[in-house]
Amino acid sequence: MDLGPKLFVFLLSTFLGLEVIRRVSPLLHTPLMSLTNAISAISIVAAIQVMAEGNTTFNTVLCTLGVVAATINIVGGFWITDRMLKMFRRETNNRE
Amino acid sequence: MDLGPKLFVFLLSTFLGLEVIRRVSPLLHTPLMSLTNAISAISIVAAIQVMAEGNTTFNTVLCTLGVVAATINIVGGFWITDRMLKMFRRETNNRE
Amino acid sequence: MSNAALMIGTISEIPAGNVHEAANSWLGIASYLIAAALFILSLKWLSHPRTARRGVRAGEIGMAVAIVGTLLIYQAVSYLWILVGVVVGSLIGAPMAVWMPMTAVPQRTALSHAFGALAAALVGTAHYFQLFGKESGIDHFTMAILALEVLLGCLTFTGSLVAFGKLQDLIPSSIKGLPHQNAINIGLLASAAGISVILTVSPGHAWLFLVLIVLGLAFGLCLVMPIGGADMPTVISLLNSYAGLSASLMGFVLNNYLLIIAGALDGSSGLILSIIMCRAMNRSFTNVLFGRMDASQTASADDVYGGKVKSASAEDVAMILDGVRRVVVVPGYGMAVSQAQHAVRDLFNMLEERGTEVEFAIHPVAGRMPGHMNVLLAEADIPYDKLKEMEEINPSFGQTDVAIVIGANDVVNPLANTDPKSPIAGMPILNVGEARTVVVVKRSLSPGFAGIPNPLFAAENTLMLFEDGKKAIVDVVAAMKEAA
Amino acid sequence: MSNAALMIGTISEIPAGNVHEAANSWLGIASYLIAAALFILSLKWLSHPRTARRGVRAGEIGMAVAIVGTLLIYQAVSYLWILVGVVVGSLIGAPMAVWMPMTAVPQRTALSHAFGALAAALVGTAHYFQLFGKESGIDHFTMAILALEVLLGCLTFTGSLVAFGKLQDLIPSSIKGLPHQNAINIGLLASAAGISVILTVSPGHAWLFLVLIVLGLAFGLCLVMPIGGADMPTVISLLNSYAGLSASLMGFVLNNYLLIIAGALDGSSGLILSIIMCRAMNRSFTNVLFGRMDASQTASADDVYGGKVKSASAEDVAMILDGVRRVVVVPGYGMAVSQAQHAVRDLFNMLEERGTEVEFAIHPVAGRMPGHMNVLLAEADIPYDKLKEMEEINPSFGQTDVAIVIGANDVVNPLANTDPKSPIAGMPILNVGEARTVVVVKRSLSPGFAGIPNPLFAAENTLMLFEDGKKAIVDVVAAMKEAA
Ligand SMILES: NC(=O)c1ccc[n+]([C@@H]2O[C@H](COP(=O)([O-])OP(=O)(O)OC[C@H]3O[C@@H](n4cnc5c(N)ncnc54)[C@H](OP(=O)(O)O)[C@@H]3O)[C@@H](O)[C@H]2O)c1
Ligand SMILES: NC(=O)c1ccc[n+]([C@@H]2O[C@H](COP(=O)([O-])OP(=O)(O)OC[C@H]3O[C@@H](n4cnc5c(N)ncnc54)[C@H](OP(=O)(O)O)[C@@H]3O)[C@@H](O)[C@H]2O)c1
Repeated sequence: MDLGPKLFVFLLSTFLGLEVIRRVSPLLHTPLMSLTNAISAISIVAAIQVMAEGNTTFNTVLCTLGVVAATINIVGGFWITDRMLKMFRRETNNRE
Repeated sequence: MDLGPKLFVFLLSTFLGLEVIRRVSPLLHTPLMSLTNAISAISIVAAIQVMAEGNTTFNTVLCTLGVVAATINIVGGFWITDRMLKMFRRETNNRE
Repeated sequence: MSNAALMIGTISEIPAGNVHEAANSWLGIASYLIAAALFILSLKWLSHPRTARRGVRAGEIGMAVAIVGTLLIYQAVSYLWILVGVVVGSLIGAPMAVWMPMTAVPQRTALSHAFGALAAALVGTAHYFQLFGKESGIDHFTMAILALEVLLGCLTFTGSLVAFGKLQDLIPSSIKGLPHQNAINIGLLASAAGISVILTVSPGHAWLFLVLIVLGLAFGLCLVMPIGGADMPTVISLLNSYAGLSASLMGFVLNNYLLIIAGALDGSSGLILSIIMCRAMNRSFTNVLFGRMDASQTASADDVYGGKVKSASAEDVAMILDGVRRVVVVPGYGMAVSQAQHAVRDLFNMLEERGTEVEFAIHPVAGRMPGHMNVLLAEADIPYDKLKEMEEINPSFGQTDVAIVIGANDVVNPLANTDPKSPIAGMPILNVGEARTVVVVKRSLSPGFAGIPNPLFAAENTLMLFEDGKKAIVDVVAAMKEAA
Repeated sequence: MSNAALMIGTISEIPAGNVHEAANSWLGIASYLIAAALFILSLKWLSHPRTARRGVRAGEIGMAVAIVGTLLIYQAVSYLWILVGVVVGSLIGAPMAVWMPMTAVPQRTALSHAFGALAAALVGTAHYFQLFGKESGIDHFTMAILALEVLLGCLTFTGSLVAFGKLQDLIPSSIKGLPHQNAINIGLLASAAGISVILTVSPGHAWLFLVLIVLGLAFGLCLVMPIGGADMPTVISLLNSYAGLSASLMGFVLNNYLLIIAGALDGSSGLILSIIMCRAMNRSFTNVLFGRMDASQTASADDVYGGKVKSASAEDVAMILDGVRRVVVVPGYGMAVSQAQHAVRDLFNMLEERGTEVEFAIHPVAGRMPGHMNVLLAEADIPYDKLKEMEEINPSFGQTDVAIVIGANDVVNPLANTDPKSPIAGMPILNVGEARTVVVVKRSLSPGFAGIPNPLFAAENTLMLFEDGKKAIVDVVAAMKEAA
């Protein structure tokens, strides 16, 4: 299992996450939620990795479904975050 | 060597250090220097670990010297940082 | 494995070990390091509107690097099925992103948590059955983490679906769960814990694993069903945190450091947002999850309003707004419901043209998710430097001629300060009462989420404009144009 | 090894592997995790004066946990010798901490970097000779990292010693290094790199390792010797960064994650501080390390000062200060040299008693290390909310009656804005000239570090008080008392 390094990585990432996200302006809390949502779709990597473990039909089906679900979040998450952020402007006169 | 986990830990710690230290008020930059100096004396741990590798005279002497040098920084670093910080007060009337 | 030559160290005792070592090949390390750095930068850049879009780019590139790296490492994998998965996922995800109206963002977030959790649960399950029955089986420690991972994934899946249903009004808010709900929840949790322990001791009982999945799914339903619609954002954030934790645990099981990092980042984000929300409402986690709001102890609506409420027409309001120096707009949930943001923008433009200073007062929990009002107003092209946080704008209500409250209620209820027995006692509020005149736009005197009357509506300097939010503002703007 | 039972995984291919695995026993993981978390909290809490002392406590506890944990893991070690080392180290370190005057803090920091680097170099060397000649020898990758680690340790050691010598005036500032210094440096660096490569390929050449040490020591000397005294703080910060990196590399070699983390924290701290300093001086790293300040192109002192400098006595200054509304004190390197901070405090008290508002304007690179002025003024009991950063106080000089500049020169030199050819061109400065009256306390018209004349001293509204900093302020206070 080699637990030590993993715990260190977990500890550091959690600290880093808390530190970075505390600084996010409340203005952007909604885009923040959808961006972290997109990043958490990193489980697509896990799906690919487990799919490589063996090629029983059961495994392939479950992992493919996993890829589908994760992809929905990747595509949807990044896209809608960008859509939201595009709307934030400091000055008024850009559109209209 | 198991490089992967170490590089992750190094990457995360560096990011975390940059993030945390950027927030330190310029008021406290001098204590910051002496505190990080004390923390870097963590090489005392390395000295103990290498001392445990073998008990040739050469090894013992070098590692003991390492312990001496690191201890100077631990004792000196934390102590003088605290001495400095004790002096920072918001209100005037505490002493005199 | 064709990549054996690339490996630099052995770290796994899992039978399918070779597969997992690949993540520690040079290629794996390099691509995962780059992806991790990009994810961190992505969140860092998101902290300010000026750099936020660069943050999204960084996240996208990070994800691409991670996926391509993974595909190159695990060449044994069936590229065909992955392609199928990606195509199907994109076909579902893209329309959701493009056509989703901004007012539906809370629901969308809940739904995508459900997808994320589903992915985690599916992969965990697949991994269990992959190892199950193999030569050396699963070691106890891995099994314990795997059980926790799948449990979290399953409960987050159903919990998020319920949250989605409630926000989308597919599940009526009146459903408050079963009788003895708390006892049932404890029972479910205890059984799940017991089964996890048994599985840890003897990982071979595959049927127990299936029972665990069912229990997780049921627990998610039971946990979220009784929670009121307005508490959903907090719950969603907590579920986000669980989903992140579950991805992190999967990283422990699969020896995949990128999963650990991305999951932990996600987990801490969810945690912080729910803490911010709870603090802004002056409530505790337990209160959100298990408490029910109880309005019985507060004054009745008749006592508060009886004969003291003054109502006004759109024309009256247009007259009041004529020639004033400073106006503050306070949006709330009602603005989102009535989609009034574009009308508000017209009002803003008209006032600014006439030399009136206009600012927006954004309460941290106005609306149905943190930052909800900001997104809606940004959608309507209001410049973001006009959107002021509560602490910043509260001292300035004293110098404000007119405060216009559009569909907000609890966030401007002075009982929070004056009545220690009210369910919102101690919640910091926007002090709109200090403005010279207050105009409140809502459809009736019915209460907000907290279910209590609002003395602001009966105050000396308050005028009520009883109307749907959007229509009210459109009418006011029309009346102002006419008068001009 | 008695701890074998505690271990949970094998990670090392180094022959002395058993020793290093111990760091990954449960005990090792737990104590190192706690220590790492405490170090992070320590730096976090240091960010604000209110929590800073808690930060020191956290760091101390973290260090204690790390040491005790290590001693328990490596029971094979000779406790006696470690005890001897700790006692000797404490006997040297404690007096240095207790009796070191605050004005000597820059020197102390340089000296302790030397000790830190020495420890790293010694341990790296010991580890090399420990592995050298063992059955399977040292693998190439470890050797490469070890060579870099020892090289960094050695150059930081001698470099820090030189910095100490220059700041303590043991090494005259006039020493500017050898002729062809840059060529020599490049030669040294190239040889060191070459030897490292040879060692990496065949780690067995112990004598080459010794040559590497010598080259590292020489390189440190050559690198820092030519750098002027006032650039030392930047150099010290860079050396701090190197020392941290070297500790981190040692962690790679020894499979010790706590070393990696603490070293990286230290390294990023040094990096950030040197970037801040360079930015505040509008100079680049290369310019600090290899450039020499060249004052030839700027106006001569005679042109600038000729007949225009007005000097004043302490009594004059006391009179000017009588009954004014707002005074800003601008301390610089001269205040540290003359130890004037306590006299300044008396002046501060006297002015405050008379109802004058007094604030301090702190330039980021005033003095000889970042934050130097803050520590001195805090020592003299000036409340820290009176110490204002440059950006904060600059707009208020227009509303200031008297600005008192005590031993500062470059940080108030308007040439930075007006003369693009001056060596300080573009450096942001304190705009003291905007105050109604400026009083400058220094001993002569001699220039500051940058070696250029200062038109401020010849300005219409400037009065020079030529005197040692401390004596001048004491005299002014005495004159004020007399007049009262
Ligand atoms: N934002 C978050 O993150 C978050 C998280 C958790 C909990 N909450 C809770 O949500 C609440 C938010 O407060 P809030 O002041 O924004 O909303 P609120 O207190 O829930 O009140 C919303 C008001 O909008 C009015 N409204 C509804 N539809 C309308 C329409 N079509 N046109 C005009 N008005 C309409 C309603 O009155 P009528 O029916 O009379 O029109 C209602 O009084 C707080 O209690 C908060 O604790 C928020
Ligand atoms: N703080 C940092 O981190 C840092 C880092 C790198 C470089 N530097 C450099 O250091 C310089 C700092 O600027 P600064 O304005 O503080 O100092 P400065 O420009 O070096 O000038 C110091 C002045 O103090 C006067 N002085 C010396 N001894 C004195 C005494 N006993 N009593 C009264 N006055 C005395 C000197 O004039 P007399 O000889 O006429 O008395 C001199 O003009 C800048 O050039 C900066 O770039 C600072």
